[in-house]
Amino acid sequence: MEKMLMKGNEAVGAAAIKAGCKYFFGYPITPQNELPEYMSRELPKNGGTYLQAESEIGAINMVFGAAGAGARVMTSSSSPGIALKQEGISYLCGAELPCVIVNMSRSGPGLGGIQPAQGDYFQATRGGGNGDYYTPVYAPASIQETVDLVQEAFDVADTYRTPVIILGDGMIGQMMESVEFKDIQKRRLPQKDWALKEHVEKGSKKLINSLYIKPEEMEPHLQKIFGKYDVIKKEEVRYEKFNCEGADVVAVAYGTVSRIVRNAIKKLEEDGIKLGLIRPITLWPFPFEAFDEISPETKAFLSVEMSMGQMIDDVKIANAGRLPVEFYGRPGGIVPKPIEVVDKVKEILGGAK
Amino acid sequence: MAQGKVTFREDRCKGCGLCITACPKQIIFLDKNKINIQGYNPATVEKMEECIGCGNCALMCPDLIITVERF
Amino acid sequence: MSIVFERTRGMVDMPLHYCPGCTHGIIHRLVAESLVELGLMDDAVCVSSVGCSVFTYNYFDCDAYQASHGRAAAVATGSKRVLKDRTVFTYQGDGDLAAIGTAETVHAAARGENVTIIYVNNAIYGMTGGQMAPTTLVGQKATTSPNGRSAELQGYPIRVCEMLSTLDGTAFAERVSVHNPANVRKAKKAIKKAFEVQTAKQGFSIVEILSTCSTNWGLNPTDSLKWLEDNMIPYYPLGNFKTPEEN
Amino acid sequence: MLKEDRRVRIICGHYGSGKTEFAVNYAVKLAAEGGHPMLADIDVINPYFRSRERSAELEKLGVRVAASSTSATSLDLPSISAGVYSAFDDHSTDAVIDIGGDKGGITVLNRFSDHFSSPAEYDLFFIINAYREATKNASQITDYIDIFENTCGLKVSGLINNTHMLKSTVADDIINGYRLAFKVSEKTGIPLRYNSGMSGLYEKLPEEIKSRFFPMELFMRDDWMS
Repeated sequence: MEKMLMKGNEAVGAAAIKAGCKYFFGYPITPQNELPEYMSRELPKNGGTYLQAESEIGAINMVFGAAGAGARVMTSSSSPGIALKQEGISYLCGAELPCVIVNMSRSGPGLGGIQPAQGDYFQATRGGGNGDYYTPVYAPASIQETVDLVQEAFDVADTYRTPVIILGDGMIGQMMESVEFKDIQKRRLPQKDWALKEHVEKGSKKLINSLYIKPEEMEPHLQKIFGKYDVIKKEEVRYEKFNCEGADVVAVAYGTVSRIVRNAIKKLEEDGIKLGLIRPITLWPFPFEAFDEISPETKAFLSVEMSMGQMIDDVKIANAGRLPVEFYGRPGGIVPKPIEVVDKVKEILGGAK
Repeated sequence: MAQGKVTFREDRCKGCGLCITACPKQIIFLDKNKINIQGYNPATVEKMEECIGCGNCALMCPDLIITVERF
Repeated sequence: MSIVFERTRGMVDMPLHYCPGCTHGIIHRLVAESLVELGLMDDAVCVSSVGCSVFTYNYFDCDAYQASHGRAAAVATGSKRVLKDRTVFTYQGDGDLAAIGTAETVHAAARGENVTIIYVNNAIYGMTGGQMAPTTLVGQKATTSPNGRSAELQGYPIRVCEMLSTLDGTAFAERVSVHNPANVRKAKKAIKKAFEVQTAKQGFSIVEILSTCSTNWGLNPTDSLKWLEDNMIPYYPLGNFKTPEEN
Repeated sequence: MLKEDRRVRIICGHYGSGKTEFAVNYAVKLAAEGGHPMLADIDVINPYFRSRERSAELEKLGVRVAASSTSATSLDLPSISAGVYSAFDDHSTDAVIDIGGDKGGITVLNRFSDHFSSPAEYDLFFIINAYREATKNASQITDYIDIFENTCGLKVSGLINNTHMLKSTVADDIINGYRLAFKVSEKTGIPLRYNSGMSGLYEKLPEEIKSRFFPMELFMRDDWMS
């Protein structure tokens, strides 16, 4: 496929179809509507089914039904809609069902606003539903990366029997960029022998379930799930480290904000200041290892977020008290300008060098 | 009139008595002299010769413990 | 000597967890017998709900899901869209279906989702201890309507079959009861018909079965049957509300 | 050059083709040429990247902006301002109407149908970007044009080749788009009105494109965007 221009939301749809997604259960909410619209148009052409649910809750439970039947399935929403899906996400985790859930996040709490925000970091990485669970969370920073990660997400979901979240801020959903559909490295995926099949094998009653009423059964169930999490933490952590060697300050930023930080890096270079960037691509598992090697020149970490400060908690855990951890955030739907980051870095360093 | 025979899977009986209400011959009763392994008085029939094999008792049994035969 | 009645092979041979005299057991049996007699048992997919019937998946000898509270119709939708040739049914109580799951139920019906809903209405929340249900009768006492349900304060009970039969997507809706052998026979006919509607891909089918709750009604099992007949049937009239036209 | 166009210029196209960027540039240029431009943003499709986000800048450059009846630029209610009527009714304005993408976008135009006066007053410009999935070849584009014309009852009166790859656009991209737009023009008889592109690319273009080149500045994309 040649290079073309795509809006983030439609690129997610195209990537999902390329990854073999056959079912999509949607519900409208800004700023992700182009995705269900794209799927309603394109999935039937590719032998799939698009269904608009009565609510986000309906949609995520339809995902539960389809995932339990072994299908590659996706749903998407934006922040308040993802909040509604949390019940279902918890059940999907409990029943170990693979699926991909897209959040093109906007500002909150409450109805918030429709402009891009990163206030769903906690919701995505700490589990917004009940109980002990995590979900792998990918945070793409460009439409090309979105296309690559969506395809990867389906494989990761199937490999570990877990829901996987794509956390793009609204800007990733709405922005237009050039993309190319490369054939991604396919994983060797396990058979879905646990799933309900169209043709029943006699004497093999299958159950899709998250209910373990006896504590002595629930505990090993959770230990098994967390065993998988240990593997995910070892195998699936992804991040990018840029310009960190000898950096005066190392910024930590994901998604759209990481692009702004890159721009700030260039601007700061003109003033002789070296700003590094750690860009988590997986928010869970968080790339703690990226913080292991810090140059002696580095004076502080700077978490830059489109929120009041959520990822900063993980940055502090990763930093383990070694350096000051500073914060710059624009919440509420405001996209920070590179110059604001430049000014913050200069402030940390006590003015221009 | 047809002759019937009912068999109770006694250990599964919960002694709820719904079969008693359904029996047109009123021959089922809870055996107060007996306690099953669950600790209930199980349902039983003494005058089996009066059973007509209608199956009503089994229809009303919520625990699927009744088998009905007719001859 | 011939066997007129024996345990259906559609149910796993294990004791049911229901209280003595709870008519859930009768309804389970009718569902299993219907599926076996229609030759659908092996292909069936049961979606269990939350409420007293939460363990339904253990009892039916077929594949199953355990759905979250109220969402069984949505789970069934997702499942049936993938497993188009299997017989997908939910088994839900009145709290699950007619309170928290109202939206999922109404919209599955409106879409004409080709699934069968087995809806057990006993006018009370059994699992959580006898609270007022969306189907609790006016005047009926429950732990959250201690003086009896008041229409002024708590509104009116929902007649699900009547409501759903107004929707074009609903192909079959019938209300039955299991308070005596004659009605148990009729209930089975309705359940069988509902599954046949699904097999014929005619759309959404629901059977509402009036059921008892001796424990939370505070009546012995025999008196419960009588209470159902005297109090529930007048408000929830039995009968067919919708059936596909024969062609 | 722009004054040769008809008084009400409606900018339509596949979403993501660059309609808004073109509309904003067009209005600014009209102001510079001494016109009285009014930019009516009736995009109810996109929540971001709408011309109303740039109202303040545009007003400074002499462009009147009418969009939503609410003052918030970031609202996803349609709430079209009644001020948009003046684009149609006030014959002293040079109107530029920026609509949302695709059929959904052009459908909105119908609610103004009783304000359409003589067809001679309208230009319906169709934006072509050859790098968009649904407008890669001539038959896809003519299908789009048919759907648009049937939806709003107006005829597409001009094609705009706005083929680009954002900031990485090179002259060849514009040339490729020109060939495609030219083919559509031959097939449909609709004139190719402009070839738009970043002003810096002008020197690298062949003469036939230069003559109808519409130089653009990026109003809608922040400097960190690609």
